[in-house]
Amino acid sequence: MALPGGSAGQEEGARPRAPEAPQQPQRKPVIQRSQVVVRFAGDSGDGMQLAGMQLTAESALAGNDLATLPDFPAEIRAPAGTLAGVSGFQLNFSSNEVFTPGDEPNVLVAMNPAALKANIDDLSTGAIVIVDKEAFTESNLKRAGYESNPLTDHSLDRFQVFEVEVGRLTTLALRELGLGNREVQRCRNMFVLGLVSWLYHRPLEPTLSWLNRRFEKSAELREANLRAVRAGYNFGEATEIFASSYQVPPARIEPGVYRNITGNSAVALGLVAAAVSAGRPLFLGSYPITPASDILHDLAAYKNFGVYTFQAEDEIAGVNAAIGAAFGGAIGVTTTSGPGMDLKAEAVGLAVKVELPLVIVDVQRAGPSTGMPTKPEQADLLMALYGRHGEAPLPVLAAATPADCFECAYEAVRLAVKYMTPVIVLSDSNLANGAEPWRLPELERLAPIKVEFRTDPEGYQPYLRDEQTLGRPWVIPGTPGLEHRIGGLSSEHLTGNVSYSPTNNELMVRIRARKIAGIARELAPTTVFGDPEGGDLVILAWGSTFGAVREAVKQARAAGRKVSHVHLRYLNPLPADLGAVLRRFAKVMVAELNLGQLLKLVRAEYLIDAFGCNKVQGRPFKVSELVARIERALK
Amino acid sequence: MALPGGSAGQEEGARPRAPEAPQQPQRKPVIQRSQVVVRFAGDSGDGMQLAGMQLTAESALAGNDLATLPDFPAEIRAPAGTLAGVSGFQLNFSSNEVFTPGDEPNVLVAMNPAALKANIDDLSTGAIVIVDKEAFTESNLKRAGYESNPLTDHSLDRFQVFEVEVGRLTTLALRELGLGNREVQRCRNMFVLGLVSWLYHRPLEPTLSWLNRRFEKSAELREANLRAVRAGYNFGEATEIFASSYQVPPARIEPGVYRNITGNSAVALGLVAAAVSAGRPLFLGSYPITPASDILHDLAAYKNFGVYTFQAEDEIAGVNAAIGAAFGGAIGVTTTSGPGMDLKAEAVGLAVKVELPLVIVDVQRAGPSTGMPTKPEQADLLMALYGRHGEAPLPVLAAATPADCFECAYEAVRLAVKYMTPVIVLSDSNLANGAEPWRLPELERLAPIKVEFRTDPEGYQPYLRDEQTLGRPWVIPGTPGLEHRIGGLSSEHLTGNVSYSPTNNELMVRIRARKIAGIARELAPTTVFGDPEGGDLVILAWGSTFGAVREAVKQARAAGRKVSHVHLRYLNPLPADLGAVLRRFAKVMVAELNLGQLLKLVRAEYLIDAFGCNKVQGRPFKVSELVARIERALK
Amino acid sequence: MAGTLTRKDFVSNQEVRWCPGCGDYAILAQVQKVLPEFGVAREKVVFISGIGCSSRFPYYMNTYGFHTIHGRAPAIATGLKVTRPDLEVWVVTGDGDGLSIGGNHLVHALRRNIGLKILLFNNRIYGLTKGQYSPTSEVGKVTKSTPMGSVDFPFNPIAVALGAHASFVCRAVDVEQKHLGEMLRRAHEHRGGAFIEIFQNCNIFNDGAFHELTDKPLKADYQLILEHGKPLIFGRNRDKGVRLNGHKPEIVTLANGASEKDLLVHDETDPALGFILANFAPPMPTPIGVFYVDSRPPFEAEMNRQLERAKEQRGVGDLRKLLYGGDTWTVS
Amino acid sequence: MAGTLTRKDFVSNQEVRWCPGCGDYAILAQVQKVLPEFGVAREKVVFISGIGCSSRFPYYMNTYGFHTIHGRAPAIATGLKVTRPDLEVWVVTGDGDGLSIGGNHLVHALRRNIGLKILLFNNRIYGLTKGQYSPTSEVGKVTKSTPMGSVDFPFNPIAVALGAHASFVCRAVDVEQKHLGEMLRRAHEHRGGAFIEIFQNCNIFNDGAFHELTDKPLKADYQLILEHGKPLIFGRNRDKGVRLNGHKPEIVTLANGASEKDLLVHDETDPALGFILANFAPPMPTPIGVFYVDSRPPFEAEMNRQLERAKEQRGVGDLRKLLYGGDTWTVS
Ligand SMILES: Cc1ncc(C[n+]2csc(CCOP(=O)(O)OP(=O)(O)O)c2C)c(N)n1
Ligand SMILES: Cc1ncc(C[n+]2csc(CCOP(=O)(O)OP(=O)(O)O)c2C)c(N)n1
Ligand code: SF4
Ligand code: SF4
Ligand SMILES: [Mg+2]
Ligand SMILES: [Mg+2]
Repeated sequence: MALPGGSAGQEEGARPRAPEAPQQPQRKPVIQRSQVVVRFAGDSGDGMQLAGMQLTAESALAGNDLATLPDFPAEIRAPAGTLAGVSGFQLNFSSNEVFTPGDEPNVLVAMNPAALKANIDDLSTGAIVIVDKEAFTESNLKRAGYESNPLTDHSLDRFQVFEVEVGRLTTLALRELGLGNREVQRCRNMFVLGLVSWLYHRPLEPTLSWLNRRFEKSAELREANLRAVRAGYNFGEATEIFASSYQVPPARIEPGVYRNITGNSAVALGLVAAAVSAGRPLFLGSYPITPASDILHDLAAYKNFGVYTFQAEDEIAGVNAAIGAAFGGAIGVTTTSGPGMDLKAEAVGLAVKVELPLVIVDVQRAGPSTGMPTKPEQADLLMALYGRHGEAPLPVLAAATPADCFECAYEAVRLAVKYMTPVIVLSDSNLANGAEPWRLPELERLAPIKVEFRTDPEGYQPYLRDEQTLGRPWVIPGTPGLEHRIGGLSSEHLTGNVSYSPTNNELMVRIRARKIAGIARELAPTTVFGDPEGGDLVILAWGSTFGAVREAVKQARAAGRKVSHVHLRYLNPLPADLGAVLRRFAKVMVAELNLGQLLKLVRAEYLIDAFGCNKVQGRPFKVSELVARIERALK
Repeated sequence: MALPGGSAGQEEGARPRAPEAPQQPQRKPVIQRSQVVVRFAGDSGDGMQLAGMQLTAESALAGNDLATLPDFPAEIRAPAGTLAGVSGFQLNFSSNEVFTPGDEPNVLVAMNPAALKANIDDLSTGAIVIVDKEAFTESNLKRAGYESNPLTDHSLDRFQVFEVEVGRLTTLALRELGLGNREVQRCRNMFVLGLVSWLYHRPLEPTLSWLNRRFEKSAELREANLRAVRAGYNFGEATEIFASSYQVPPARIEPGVYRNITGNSAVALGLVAAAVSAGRPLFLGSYPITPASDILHDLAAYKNFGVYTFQAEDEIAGVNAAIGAAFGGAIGVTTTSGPGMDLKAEAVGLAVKVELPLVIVDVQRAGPSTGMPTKPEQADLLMALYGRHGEAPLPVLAAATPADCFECAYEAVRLAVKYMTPVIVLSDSNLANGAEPWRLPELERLAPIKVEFRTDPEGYQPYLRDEQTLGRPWVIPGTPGLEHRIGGLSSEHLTGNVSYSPTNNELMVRIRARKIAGIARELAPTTVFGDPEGGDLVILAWGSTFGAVREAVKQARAAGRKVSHVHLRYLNPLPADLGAVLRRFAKVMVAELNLGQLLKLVRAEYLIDAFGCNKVQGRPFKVSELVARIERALK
Repeated sequence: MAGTLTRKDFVSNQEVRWCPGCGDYAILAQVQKVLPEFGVAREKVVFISGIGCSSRFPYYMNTYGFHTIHGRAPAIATGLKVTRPDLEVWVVTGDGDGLSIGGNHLVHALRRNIGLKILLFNNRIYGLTKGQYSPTSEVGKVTKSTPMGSVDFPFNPIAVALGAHASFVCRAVDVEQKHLGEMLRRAHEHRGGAFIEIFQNCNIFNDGAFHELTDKPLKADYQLILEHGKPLIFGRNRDKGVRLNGHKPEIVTLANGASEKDLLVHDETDPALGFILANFAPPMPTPIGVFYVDSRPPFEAEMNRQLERAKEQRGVGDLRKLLYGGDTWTVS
Repeated sequence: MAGTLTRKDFVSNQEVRWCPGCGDYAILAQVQKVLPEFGVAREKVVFISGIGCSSRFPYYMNTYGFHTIHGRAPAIATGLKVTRPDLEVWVVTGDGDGLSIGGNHLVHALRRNIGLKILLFNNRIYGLTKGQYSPTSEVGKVTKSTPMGSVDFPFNPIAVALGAHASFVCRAVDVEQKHLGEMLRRAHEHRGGAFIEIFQNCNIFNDGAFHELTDKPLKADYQLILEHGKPLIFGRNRDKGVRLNGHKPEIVTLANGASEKDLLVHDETDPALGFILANFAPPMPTPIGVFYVDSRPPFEAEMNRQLERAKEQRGVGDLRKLLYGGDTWTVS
């Protein structure tokens, strides 16, 4: 997926890639497709996420561009077989550039009736539905709330339904291993992965080598999983059930080294990379919360990089500990989601006031209050900007794609230490759990992050500012001769001593505001996808809506519409040229997963009669929705 | 002072009042003045607040319109005699309508060098300065940071300086009572109060009767204070020091029963009045914080009204306990200032989601972070609106004057129970501690507050809404047959059961938004002070800036400027006609004590190129500043 | 009415959504079993919880219920109980909800002696967020957030409650149904705040955390059931006892010369003894039952008494007098 | 350098702004007196505070200092100490700051055994906000927020710290300068987190709260100075002692037949004894000194050891390997 303003996968410069030879000879007729969307669905315990991840790896090796979307069940593990317990994973792979996980699956793999029921409405006529026939028992049907068996009541007639006895076939394949039934049933996901891999000519190597690594310590389980995946593959080829298979040729992809990455992992890596660049230890103060916890988990594994992870008693302690670490010279970071952001407000205000560097990552989820913790939304933007008492401005960045989370996390650290300020990074649960191929950055090209603690007592004052950035000097305890005190009370220009002087207070409030506004100086000019000179409509968007908006704009443009896309990474300060760019368009539509938050900012800032395209369903935009909305807007 | 849109003190309808006969015969020449601004200043322990309050009471009885501004020292009690320890109280009394405590005192009473130093720059040439000569000792001068004695170094030549031996004269007056020196010195404030009362023909009765009440239990101290105040009064008349005295005729004031009231006391009374109207107990969950603590203190004294005050372990517990009380059917309230607001965000979001009534009072102080806790600012507006994750709208009201705090608190309760929503009331430290004469409301005229708990199980659903208000039914535990569960997770329309349905979520988010927006229906049309048909400039303002803006607009209009004033009580939702009203003016200036927060809202909402008039000095606007700003804006 | 209630009356129509095998089921079952026996009308019962697997509890009770936000249940329940002392307010919380983010509200509710019945489901793990260690997890615990083992020394919830001077402190085990039922009854009957730590097995993320106390062959040797006025005896042959050596506890074998009358006799009213028992660590057995009780009056009773007293002393508040009663003047 | 420091080196240039007569002055004086004796370089010393009168402390110390927000000092100090174990980090807090809003951070810092030296200035009142009752104020206290007297049962800070299993718990009195100095030294020398409750007189809002412990004629009869290994003796004639009756303490008069060897001997390492002492209430004397010490390793040491171990086991982190090391593929 192309990053906004980035270069990976942009059409110019990308070269065709040699197609890989299929794994095993295929004898049935082969149909060419340019794009396929597969969704695996089953019980939480059915291993659907793993199957999906492996199909992703295979597709990456097959040279396709791709995007994924895991869909976890609500927080509590529901009883097996119920709708509430359904876990899904969707993969879109294509020979073209891919921007979203796809609106409608071409293939649904449903491991039980609940998985079928929860997903069938998303499919269009003619889609392939593969079900584990054996799971359609009386009791499972009842648990899923089916009155009659959909496999026999003709309700699925408009789809191509393939009933496979997954359990029995898997059991057969593993017969000789003498495993217990529970272990055998756990391999069903590999069987269906093998089957789908055959159906779309996916190379099995990534899966086979992953299984070898994963079950390094248990030869038995390794063998079982390997057999299951091969059995599924061979079943596709051997049986009469599928009349044909499909091939999706490789996409033209920018050369480089790639890996799959989720947004949460990318945040963790971006933070580590920044800390390494800065030459400072990283300190994460955090408290577990869906969907941000994995950043904590990931970082906890990087101790050999000098990464401290502190699971605090709550979010307040998490951010405050990070501030304490920053006072001591570490890269202080805190990660959370909406409810945790609420709790951090006071401490973030302190960091603004004492001007210490700090990075706050908010992986947004659907709200308000507890809301839908596993579902995405973008409704924390105004809180990021204004959710603290007093005038307490700070930079706010938003990541557009899972891989972009790396860039944003890295950039946040850079800005934080350069300007001595807290920085908020907005992600969301789409990005957090969604994966995409990430072209690895060349380390030499990462922006330098310079940390120079002042040690010279000559002329030192705690609030003596850098003329360029207006940042104050970072002096850490342990430095002889520079002992000083900071605090949340209003403080005197330069000396930092407590001061109640009215004019001094105004001076300090305005300097801090100017410092943050001044960051706009170093932002790149706004990139317009579409018609940089202007046109009928521009869609302004931010965050994880990037893919859907870009794809929709592409489709509309292909249909001749003069529509463009501007995607913001910096929500505060806004790019200096943004107003001018937007004014080139007859209409400005702000697309976001909230009730119109960036919209408010843009209207206030530029007095442009922009309008919103909004959704608050705990779901991303569908491309088709956006295309329809564009048509409506152009009427 | 005239309330925005209210009627007290408005020029039409107000009748002249018979002047009171002066207390004692005055033989010196008497000069007429239409307005006088007096400031008492001394050490924290010098009783300046009491002297100021009593002069206020006397002036009220004298029939003047008036406004006051106490100015407390920074939070920690500084050592006696230092600048940091200076406490001040300013009173503006007039025969005209008064809107502010006055820009520049005509009289400064300074009990020591520090009090002189801290205040002298606010005086204009010719002002009267009364100092306690005895306090100008070497050591006190040093403590105040004076290099030479201002009483002798001619630095005060442009003022009328009166050096009085306050200590000695008070001692003389109390000689026979045999009090210790400490007690005697404590009466110095009454001596200067007597002196100033003589100077401006203030009737002493209110002070004398207050002293009688206050020292009911100690005849000795009562006598001492009575003697001191009389001694001061007589000293003015008897000595040669003052050549003349001044008379300020009564103002034309709307008939009614009046009392002096501070904003914090008015909030407390408004809440009690609302709870009484609603027929429900009031529960305050609060945690002490400057400048909001007095609301807690006041309410703690109203237990016989069924008022529960719970001093919680922190602000989080305070608001949550209030939510719990509301769940049980009480009027749940929480009071705080900025830093405490930060901490309440998550719980307020819960109240929005579960739709329980709740009133949150934010007595704003200068920020960010700890800032200047005793000083005013209006920089919590955007936080009130957006300081929670997710889409969590709620009504926001702001009080314009101390007395208006009563109305706003009352109205907040009314809206909260009518619409089943949390409501934020914004006050600030100006209003909180400032006092003004309050024309007491006729109880029968208070808007009715109807609380009807549903008890009928027939057709009951927790989220079955009132068609008009969209509020859900308030059902309290203890009601048989209506047992139900509520919570922060996304919940189903009507049933309130936990639901992850995407479209249901959007439905609920939008219904809640519509419910709050719908409150605009019951707002009165916007009142314009000045030219309702439009003009060159309108100043839009909110909160405690009311008086200064109104006075400045009056002055500018008197000078022929076509400038008007619109003052908002409802910040969310905004009045439906506001855009139309503003558009009638060539220019719109938004005056507020922040960097432009209402300004952002107005620009976003109406796409009007409004501009700001801003100040963040922990001080109110001066009328003169605003007048100058108006001139600049009209150029 | 209240008298004729049965278990079914307390079962809501919501599907129970814990993992199969979760200890929460056993606790729910016991609560639903004993509540009808208390003779409290169903509409007078309220369950308030925070966030966590355990905090789903209110949805399954056909009473009034409020599933609030993480850690805040004791604070919300406080506001309710203070203004509505007529209600029986139960709080359900977890080791994370109640001791991590909500630790402060918990200890303050306990010291104030708010008349809440607080059930802390201690599974020594964060269940809902999928398996991070909690403030009661043992040192060295490997979880998602502690791949090299936790270095946090854990809380002992009983000791924390005693340190906060809770007025009723006890411990139960999810699967010891009868004992759990007794503890619930004791909590219900206690006039004031009751803290009940319930060991609860999370079979997904921390299976077997309390297996010594629940596995048949082991438990007799590891469980010490506290009974007021009775000597501390345990062991599958009830041949082991606890004796104080100075103020230090030690195990003695009854056969070997030590007799029952040498043994420490449990005294629920002694906070020091409660603390000694709370600190029992291997090789000492794990006590379950009531550690400590005192009978100081509950907060809400005192608070409401003040309101009553104020009414008696000053008369029921009269709004007109309040507004018009101070220093007023009349302009006519 | 460090060795030649004097009191003056630790005095900052800021004017001290407590009320004249405030107990905070005495504590400041003693801290400034003993710190130079510890031989820690001034730049290695950090004072972190929350909000309150007491929390102004850092401004007056010529060391590194951070006056943070209400209740959060232990959390901020944790982040600093964990990443900078080379620093000597002192936390200054009040009974409101540390036990009301900040209670949770305090107990978590103590259970984790973060190597902070936490001074809790207990004046049993909110000083800075002008006189509301605090979580350590006695029941019945009349303050601005409790005109009819408080109905909150107070915390006993020592018991709270013991309940949280702090590794060093002691109590001192503002005006007992020598003893206070000793306690500061003990805290400094303790390897791990130290909790010091300091009784501090707020002469403006709660004057004389500890007068029995500070007034010359009374204090000998009310103060019990704890010394490890020594019997508990007090009284102006040192003729009163404390004996255990079972596990319940009682006062005996040494003249009347009881002899020193019947007395309870203080043992700092026994948590149960610490808790017994913490709960001493009239007529028992008020103990000051060290209640409890244990020597478990501090959190920051263990945490940093994990980082070191990770580096040993996996090599110092190589960014290229980290990014490029997983499942990658190359497009060319
Ligand atoms: C403010 C906030 N922070 C974090 C979370 C995420 N969260 C929900 S439950 C939980 C911990 C649950 O652990 P515990 O209380 O032990 O309950 P269990 O699931 O084990 O029953 C966390 C961290 C949240 N919902 N809200
Ligand atoms: C979030 C927040 N809430 C409330 C306050 C107001 N406040 C400041 S200090 C304080 C209590 C001080 O009491 P204590 O900790 O005992 O310190 P002392 O002044 O007695 O030394 C309070 C309530 C604040 N600054 N911030
Ligand atoms: S995760 Fe653990 S605690 Fe939560 S429901 Fe499952 S078994 Fe129970
Ligand atoms: S108010 Fe009390 S604690 Fe605060 S400085 Fe004054 S005497 Fe000390
Ligand atoms: Mg748990
Ligand atoms: Mg205090």
